[in-house]
Amino acid sequence: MKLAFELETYKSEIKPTWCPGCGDYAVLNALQHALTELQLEPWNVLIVSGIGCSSNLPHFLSTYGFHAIHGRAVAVAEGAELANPDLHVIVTGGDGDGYGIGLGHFIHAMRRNLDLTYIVMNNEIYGLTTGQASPTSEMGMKTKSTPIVGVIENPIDPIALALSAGATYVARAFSGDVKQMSELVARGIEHHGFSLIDALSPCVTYNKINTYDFFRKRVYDLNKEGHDPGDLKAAFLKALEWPVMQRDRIPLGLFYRNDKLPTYEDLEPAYKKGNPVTQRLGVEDADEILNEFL
Amino acid sequence: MKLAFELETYKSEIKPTWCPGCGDYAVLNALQHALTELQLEPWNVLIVSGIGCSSNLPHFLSTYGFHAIHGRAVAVAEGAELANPDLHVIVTGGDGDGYGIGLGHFIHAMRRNLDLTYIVMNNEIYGLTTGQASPTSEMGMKTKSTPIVGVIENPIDPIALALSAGATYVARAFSGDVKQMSELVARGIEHHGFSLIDALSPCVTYNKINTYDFFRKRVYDLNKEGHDPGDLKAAFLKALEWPVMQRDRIPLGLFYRNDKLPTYEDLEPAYKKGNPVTQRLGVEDADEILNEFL
Amino acid sequence: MSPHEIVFRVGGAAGDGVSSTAESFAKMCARSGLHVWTYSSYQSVIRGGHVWTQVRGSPEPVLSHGTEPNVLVCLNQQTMDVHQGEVPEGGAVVYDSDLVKPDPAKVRKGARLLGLPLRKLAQTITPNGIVRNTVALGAAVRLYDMDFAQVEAAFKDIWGDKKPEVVEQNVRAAKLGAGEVEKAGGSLRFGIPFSHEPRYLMTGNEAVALGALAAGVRFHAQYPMTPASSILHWMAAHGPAHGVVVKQVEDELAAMNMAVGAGHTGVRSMVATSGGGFSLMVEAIGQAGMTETPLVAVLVQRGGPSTGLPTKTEQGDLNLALGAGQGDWPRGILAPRNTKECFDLTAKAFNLAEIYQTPILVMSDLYLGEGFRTVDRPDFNVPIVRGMVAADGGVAAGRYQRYAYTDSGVSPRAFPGMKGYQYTAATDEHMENGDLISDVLAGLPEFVEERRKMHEKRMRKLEGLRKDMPPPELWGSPNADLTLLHWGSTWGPAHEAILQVEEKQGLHVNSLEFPSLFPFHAEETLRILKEVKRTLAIEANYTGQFSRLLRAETGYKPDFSFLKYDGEPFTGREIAERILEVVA
Amino acid sequence: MSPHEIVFRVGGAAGDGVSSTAESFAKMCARSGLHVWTYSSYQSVIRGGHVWTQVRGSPEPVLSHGTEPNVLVCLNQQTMDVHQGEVPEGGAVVYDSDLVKPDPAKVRKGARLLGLPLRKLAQTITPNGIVRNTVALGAAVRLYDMDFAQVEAAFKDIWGDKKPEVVEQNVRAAKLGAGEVEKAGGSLRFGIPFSHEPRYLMTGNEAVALGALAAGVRFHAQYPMTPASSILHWMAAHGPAHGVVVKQVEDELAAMNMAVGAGHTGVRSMVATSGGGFSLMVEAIGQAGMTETPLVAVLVQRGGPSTGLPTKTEQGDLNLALGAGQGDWPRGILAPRNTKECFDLTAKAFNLAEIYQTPILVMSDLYLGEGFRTVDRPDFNVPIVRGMVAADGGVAAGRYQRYAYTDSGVSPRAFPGMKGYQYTAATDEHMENGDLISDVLAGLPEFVEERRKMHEKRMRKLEGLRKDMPPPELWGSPNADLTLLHWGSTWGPAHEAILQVEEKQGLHVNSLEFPSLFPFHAEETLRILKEVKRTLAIEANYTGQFSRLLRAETGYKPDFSFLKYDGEPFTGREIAERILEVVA
Ligand SMILES: Cc1ncc(C[n+]2csc(CCOP(=O)(O)OP(=O)(O)O)c2C)c(N)n1
Ligand SMILES: Cc1ncc(C[n+]2csc(CCOP(=O)(O)OP(=O)(O)O)c2C)c(N)n1
Ligand code: SF4
Ligand code: SF4
Ligand SMILES: [Mg+2]
Ligand SMILES: [Mg+2]
Repeated sequence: MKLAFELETYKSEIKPTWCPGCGDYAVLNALQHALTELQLEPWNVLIVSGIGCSSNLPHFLSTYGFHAIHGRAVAVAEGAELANPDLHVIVTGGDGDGYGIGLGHFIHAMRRNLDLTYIVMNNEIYGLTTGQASPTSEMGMKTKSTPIVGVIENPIDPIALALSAGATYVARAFSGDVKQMSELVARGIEHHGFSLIDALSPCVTYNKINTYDFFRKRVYDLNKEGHDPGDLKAAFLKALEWPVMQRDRIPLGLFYRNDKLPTYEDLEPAYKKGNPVTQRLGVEDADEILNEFL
Repeated sequence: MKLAFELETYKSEIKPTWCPGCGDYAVLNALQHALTELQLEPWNVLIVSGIGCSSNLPHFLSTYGFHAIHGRAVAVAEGAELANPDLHVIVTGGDGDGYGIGLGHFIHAMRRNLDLTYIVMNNEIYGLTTGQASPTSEMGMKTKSTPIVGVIENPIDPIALALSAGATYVARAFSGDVKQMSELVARGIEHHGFSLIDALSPCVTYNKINTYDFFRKRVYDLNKEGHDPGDLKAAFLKALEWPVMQRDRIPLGLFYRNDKLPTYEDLEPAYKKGNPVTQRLGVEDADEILNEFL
Repeated sequence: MSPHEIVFRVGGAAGDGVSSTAESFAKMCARSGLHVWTYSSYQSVIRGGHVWTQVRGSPEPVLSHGTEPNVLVCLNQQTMDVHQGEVPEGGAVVYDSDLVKPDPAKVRKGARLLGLPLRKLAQTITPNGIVRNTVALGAAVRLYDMDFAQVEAAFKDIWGDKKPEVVEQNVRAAKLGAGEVEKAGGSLRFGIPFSHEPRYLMTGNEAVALGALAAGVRFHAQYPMTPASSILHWMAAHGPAHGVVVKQVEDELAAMNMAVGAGHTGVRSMVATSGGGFSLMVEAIGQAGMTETPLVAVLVQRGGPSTGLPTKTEQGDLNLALGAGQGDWPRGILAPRNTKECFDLTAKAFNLAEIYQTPILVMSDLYLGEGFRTVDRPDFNVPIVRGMVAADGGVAAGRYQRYAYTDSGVSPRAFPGMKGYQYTAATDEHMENGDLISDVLAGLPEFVEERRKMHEKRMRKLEGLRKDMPPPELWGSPNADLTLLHWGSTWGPAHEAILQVEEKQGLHVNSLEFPSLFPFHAEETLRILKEVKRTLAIEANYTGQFSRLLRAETGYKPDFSFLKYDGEPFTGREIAERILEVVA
Repeated sequence: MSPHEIVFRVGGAAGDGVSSTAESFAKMCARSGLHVWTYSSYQSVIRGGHVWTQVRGSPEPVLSHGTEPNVLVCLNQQTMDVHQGEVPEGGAVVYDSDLVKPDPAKVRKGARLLGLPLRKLAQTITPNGIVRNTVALGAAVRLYDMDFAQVEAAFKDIWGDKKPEVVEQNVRAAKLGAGEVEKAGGSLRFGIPFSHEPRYLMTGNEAVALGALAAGVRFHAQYPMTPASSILHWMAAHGPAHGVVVKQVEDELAAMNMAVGAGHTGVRSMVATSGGGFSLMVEAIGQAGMTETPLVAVLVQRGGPSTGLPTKTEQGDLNLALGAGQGDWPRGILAPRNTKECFDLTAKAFNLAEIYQTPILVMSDLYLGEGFRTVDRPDFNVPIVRGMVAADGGVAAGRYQRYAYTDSGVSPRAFPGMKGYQYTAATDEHMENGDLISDVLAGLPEFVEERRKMHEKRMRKLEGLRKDMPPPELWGSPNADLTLLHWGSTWGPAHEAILQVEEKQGLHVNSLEFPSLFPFHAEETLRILKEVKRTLAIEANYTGQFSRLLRAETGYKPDFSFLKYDGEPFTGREIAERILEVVA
């Protein structure tokens, strides 16, 4: 069967500007595969990003894109999704963007269970600003901004936060395994509700600790080890494994999925009048509105 | 034994301006008791708050206070604590202030494990702005800003977030039990590291659902039921009980405490030169600094 | 001297129901055919403190809430202490005689003292005495000789069919109060003519919300903040039925960024806040300027700086609005002068935002935003102009140029969902097709040129925008000795002062007013200013922010100024006094 | 014509090590006793794109990075394509002959083409050829007849004792390059006199950090953002050893709020950012104004609007700085013109912040902040004036009045920890003792008065502050035909242009410059402007933000303007051209 949209269809004219070897290539690739698998019409997909190396991603796709300001991608995406719930809105960006400056929006969006997919290219460093500590940088890591004793803050545990905040699809992928990643992304896009994919995506230029090798030695597929994504409590315990409890084994895969909860869109009363983008403007019943003021 | 500082010592000239019956009176009271128990010198205590009914609290104490802007109390407090680690810095404020607009600072502060105590007067409503939904408002709750179908977002679970973020002292108290609250607050202040006390503090004016009665019917002391605050995983499971899992039983008490981790202050290299506030200004060794530029 | 108008003031502590009592009374006045204007003085606390509301009602159009109350209701002692000396001869002071004592030395001669056991009377109706204020209200109604039918109608309106017993209790309570007046001298015999042709009564904030609804707003994001909160409240209650997604979000950063996302998809999108919240929107509104995203931002000013005086009025956020966002980007600033303009200019803002694909600010303030005023029936039939949109349904030939260079600076928009127009909007500097200049091209000679052209394209929009913004307006006699310069809510008291000095002192004063502030109509303003004699700038802020803008744009410096920054709105009387000082 | 100065340009892709090569070269120049000025053109990407850095070195003081390079090093083809035509007669184009091909038609007559197999040569030293750029560097050193001792010294400085093998490899690589030059015609024989008295070389950002350190900063909070990041980097590496708590925090809101908290406790506190980050500080800086908390905010401008041109220069954030924060509050804005002033004015800012207990902004830009310049040895012995502090160790008699009314508007500060001075600082309007006006008292007659007094007290500080801010300075011949008006980093190119038109065209041009922008020295400026003939305002932004400020403050409108907004810094040459246009 010939596909309506080939992988190539989703590529833009622009060649990615990332450093050779950057983990973000794999994320782009995985996303393209997921879009191809789902056969989404490129004009009905909106990719929203913040600012960072990773946040350049929308330019490399042939979908619609919004390359917003640093840390606000999720909020911009929420606005777009609420205004036009028929779009497939996907948020992409970095760990600094999403777990650092954007942390508040990230958590509030999850508790809304909006039908968004958020892929965080987590390289545990600030890439575009040339190598400062990020909220996921490991304790002790020396960077341009922590040159003396290294990082002295506990890293963010995005999986645990997402579970605490009410995300209904929570996964972790690794740029070393595009196949698993595109599978997790595709299921995330399909999922009815907020899906987070924490994508471990090495920065080959500024993070000499959390390299491909570092991850290859440590990752394992939690689903293959029998984790049940329907079990929220088990998901929490898995979330704590890394980086909270230890540094040796890093679970990848689907931590949690719950399809039974209503999304924000399901509950929003305004949609009774249809998709806001396609509604006729103007007011039909001015009298009814104005009578209140008499 | 005569105390150096009586309860009265900690009271300011200003009578609290809260509505009669407001839960915040109990929090003020508990805090005064805790200060009295610990015999902290009022001039070495700095209470930082944001904006909200609850955030008026510093004015009612005879300590130093900083009544900051909405949502930024934690950040202001971090600056004060870092600049003068000899102060006892206590943050007080509302659920909107801390878990809503201030959520990012809240979580980042906890992952730093700064030696701060944060008391959130959680009334599940915006009091000062006359009754809009707060991030802890229950699903379905009708407020001025959610008048049609009620709140359609999952409430924040501050305990789970705090545990995910690395807070090392996490407790919940209730304005209906000042004794327990002042005990939890006192231990929190003593605790070496970040302590959160989520204080359920009914707003008698705008929240007609989460009343004293509502809580009285549901709260129980988790420590009396055998919960071990040393067990992080168990703490998580307790955290999820309410508001994530059910609405019937609300655990109060100490969820988690870990005294073994270093605080931010323990790790900060600048303190080798002493407390920044008392250091001599100016530079001793200009040559050493300048040689780098030759 | 009978005043022929109502100036009703009720005061008590927060929680005493002062403002709802006053609102009911205002509604009764409007239903009786009067022109109404209210002002509420309150504080940033939920219980306690001293709050009062004044309702002015007149058969003639009114321009301010007036000064001396001819009926004052004191629900507590503090109200008596603070206000008792203000009631003029012929007026009345109604008070709860069980709680409150007047000081006869302070009450003016000829003002009637009317102590009523309000709570006890109320308790004859409901044991908790909750209708206490209504007893006082009934007294006022009787004092002014108002028709009781309006009382009943107003209560029905407020509680509706759902609570007939409450309506009935209140009507009875009002009658009790009226009866007491009867016993104690009857009405004040002002002889106010009531037409009983009901007028529309609303706040500036409600008018803004209505204007937005009329213009087809479909997304509204807000975080509560005094004095903008009632926009959210009204929208949340009424918007969804009209298909408007209304969201209280986590903070003002989210509100603005969500509005940008919504605007990007093609809906009419809006935020509302006060200065503190707007401060948090500063980065994101620049993002809208750069991505050429239309949206409307309503900024209802209050007393600053910082948290300041949350419940008081000021016009101190103009510098903030002018400077919001790093770098230069094209913005429009509208400043409604009155309730009607809150409706009209908000509706207009949506058109301008979409025509010029850039954020339009609507700046009002607490006095205008929260005060109730009667207005003519707003015309919902506002023109809806959506600006240039790429051939809908068609497919772009070659790559779509979202930011195509045009003479007007405006390029046809496409919305996500339109097949063949895919592009990425970016806050980095970009080319016509949206591709970045900043990432690998910045600094190369041809892209230095590209940047210049794109920046000029964006900024060129200001020329068209200026032409479409309402120009300055000279109001009053053409050959005046003095011209007042002002903006926003000062309109009412300024006009009142002009009429007053004309009537009383025979002075000719007019006023030059600015329903739009940016882009500034410099030429037009200068042309007008060349014709006027002397000028007095009137602003509710310390540094004269508008006067600075005027001078920056035209070089013109007002001869005199009257700056007020104590949180209270201007009154016609004090402006008149300042006029006299200046022309003396 | 031998130029007697070095204008060295090296270009390649991001990741090619262009800027570190240029930095090493700049260091060698400075060590050789030259005055140095660099400019780096780069993009917002980590690998790829086209980046180049120019290093100008001269025995005479320099005022810009110059224009045409007399040695150009091309590490890739694009550099050749873009720059080959710029090397004048007598200069040389060095390039990697295995990768890069010149276009003889584009290379100017008399420019020497020096193709070297850079990578291959480098691979003779290390297999990965990592020292490739150093080979080219060595060639340049030889072309300019520089002393090889400085090369070795510079490398030792950079890699220190820790990596002697790296130093040794680089020295060998440089010698290889020099040897190749020898074979191909030897040096360019510019005859530049090298004094070998080393000069201090630093960026404006480093000078800011040094100034802060000298002034006793003890808390620095920052979130990385180009072009301000290097302040954080320097501070993080050097601050803690001097007792400075240096924190990269979660966002700029946190940075400013933490700085407020730190300033409140009595330490000297600071933030640094660029326009986008400053936009996020807008609410919190107003908080510092209201609570009267001293702090220093460094704003290093880049190309806007929004994310804009992150790696390009602009002076487009003045409106933002002037309007930051709702309402009126007293702020000071300093604008260093050069590297020395980055040090001096930052140090001064701390004194002003503490004397006036309010935030002081230091505004610089990418060109000044990131460019390396030689300076005289900064004098760390800066005066430290901490302003009024409540009797330390004593106990306040009665309740301490943190915000006591004073003529200067400044009230004695107390710090948490001082016994007996406890008070609560509040962002709500407050009384002398810090108690709130806003919560139960606002609107009561005596508190309307109190508010007015407190607001006036705060704003009164501007008078003293103005006197203490550096006044405008008229530079150049007293009776000029044209006066340039400018601020910030335009200083260098403007002076260069003035000297140029004086020398070449015999024109008399001077310049009026503004090391402080707010509070504005209106009287002094007008006094000077009355004496000058015609004026040309030069600004790196679209709308002439400084000219607007000037006009708002004085009514004066410059006769001509030269606005540049393409992200590139002004060059002396283009200013000179504009001068000629204007006086023609
Ligand atoms: C308000 C604001 N602050 C700072 C910046 C500068 N900045 C750009 S990208 C970035 C961080 C990038 O890190 P991350 O989000 O992890 O993305 P990465 O480059 O690692 O993919 C920062 C701090 C900005 N653009 N805006
Ligand atoms: C930036 C900003 N946005 C909004 C406000 C208005 N505001 C003041 S208090 C408050 C919320 C209060 O709720 P909470 O923090 O829960 O405190 P409570 O009054 O319930 O104790 C809001 C939204 C503000 N002061 N500043
Ligand atoms: S700097 Fe790091 S994150 Fe950025 S493109 Fe290069 S490898 Fe990727
Ligand atoms: S409104 Fe609610 S939170 Fe505020 S003082 Fe009253 S009871 Fe307390
Ligand atoms: Mg990153
Ligand atoms: Mg609350």
